[in-house]
Amino acid sequence: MGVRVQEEAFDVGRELAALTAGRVDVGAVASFVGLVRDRNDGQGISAMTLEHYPGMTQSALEDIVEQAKSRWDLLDVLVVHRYGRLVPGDSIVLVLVSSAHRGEAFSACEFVMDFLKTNAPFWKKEVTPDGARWVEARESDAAAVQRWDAS
Amino acid sequence: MGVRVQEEAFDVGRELAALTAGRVDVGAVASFVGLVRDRNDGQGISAMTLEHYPGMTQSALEDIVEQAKSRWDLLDVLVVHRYGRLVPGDSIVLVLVSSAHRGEAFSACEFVMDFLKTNAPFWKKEVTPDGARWVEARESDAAAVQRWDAS
Amino acid sequence: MSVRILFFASLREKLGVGAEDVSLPDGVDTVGKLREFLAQRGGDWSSISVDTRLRAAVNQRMADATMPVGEGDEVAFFPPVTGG
Amino acid sequence: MSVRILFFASLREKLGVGAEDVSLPDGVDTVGKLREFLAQRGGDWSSISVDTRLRAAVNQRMADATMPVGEGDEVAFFPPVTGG
Repeated sequence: MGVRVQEEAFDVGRELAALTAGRVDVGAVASFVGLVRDRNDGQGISAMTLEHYPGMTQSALEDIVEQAKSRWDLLDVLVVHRYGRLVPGDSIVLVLVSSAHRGEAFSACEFVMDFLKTNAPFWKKEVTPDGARWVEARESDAAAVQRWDAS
Repeated sequence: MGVRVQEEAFDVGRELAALTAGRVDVGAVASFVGLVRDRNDGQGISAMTLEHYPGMTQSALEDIVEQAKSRWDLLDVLVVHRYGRLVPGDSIVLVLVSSAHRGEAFSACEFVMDFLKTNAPFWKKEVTPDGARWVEARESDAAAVQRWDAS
Repeated sequence: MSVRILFFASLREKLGVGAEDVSLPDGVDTVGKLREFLAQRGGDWSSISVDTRLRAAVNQRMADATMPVGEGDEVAFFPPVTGG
Repeated sequence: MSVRILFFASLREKLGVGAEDVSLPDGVDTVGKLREFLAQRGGDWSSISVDTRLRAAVNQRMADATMPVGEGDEVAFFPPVTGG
């Protein structure tokens, strides 16, 4: 289990290999990679800066992982989130969840992303042709978190 | 978009890099890797053989991918499924789905796995201390497919 | 009418045959009728008409009992799939 | 009572300050009261008490208006998060 907040890029293949190395009890690994797109809300994006709240980001992500582990029978979880300057095509975030069976891995991976989107203190500032702008939080992200209350 | 049925191992990092290489419109990649466990239904597993129906496997997987692409707004989908002899810790199947947004990528990735489990002609034969046995289909896999009817 | 019939996995092992070319009498023109035709061989073959879990494919597409079977078709029988 | 206050993202830019150590008068002992106290500075600070979208954390944990604030605490204010 691990949470890392870092400026450097991550290597999904290497992280996945590390998660399963030497293990024979893993039946399923669900993963998610979020990337910088060249468009958002109808405008071209040439770069973005990801600001975060050092100290709190780590504990906020660890808290989300703990919640996931208490809801599902998971073997391991890794969250890597970058900060700093990124350009379109760059990876932002990686979530890896291993479990004996696929249902738990899928659910937990999506759960971690949904809560990360609303509870982890990161803020995106995009560079557009009209200048830099802070990304607005989406209603859909708040809704995505709320549906986990019901399940 | 691609479907591959092969005996060789696959490299998740390389496949993921190929899926997103040179693209700046991908916001989300959801993925799934299924692996051989050393236990199943209460028995130790030392190896397994995956039999398939050559010709049909390819088209069955392509059909599942097409269904996923008609249901969600996806950028790319890759399915790689192995056959032949595998041991615990080996990867069996890889599903990669790229999309602009995470919700579609997660749903489509799980949809492909659920339908693959019931519609793609692969059969597992496990080697246990009591001898070889064919894996029985699970009721839970049939149920997993049916829930997509409602959504 | 001549068709190619394939058997997979536990069914292949039970019957001891993976593929055969068969000439079908008139009237054996659906998956369901082909299952009954094969079951008439008796012994381990009997289960083909009664095993409700058995699946079929015609020309590499999943098929139910009503699916027509024609000259040159490839018809496969197999247990529920367990890949992934 | 002395606390450390942090501001992030668009709020940090609007206020022109990322962090400050502040001595609080008696009675300013919750996140809600701290928001009102800071808003009294006027100008761009006024929004801190009225912006319902503004989030707060006390000692690096998400906190609502009723959360107590004590000596030496680290209190952060920021807009809704947009990572991931």
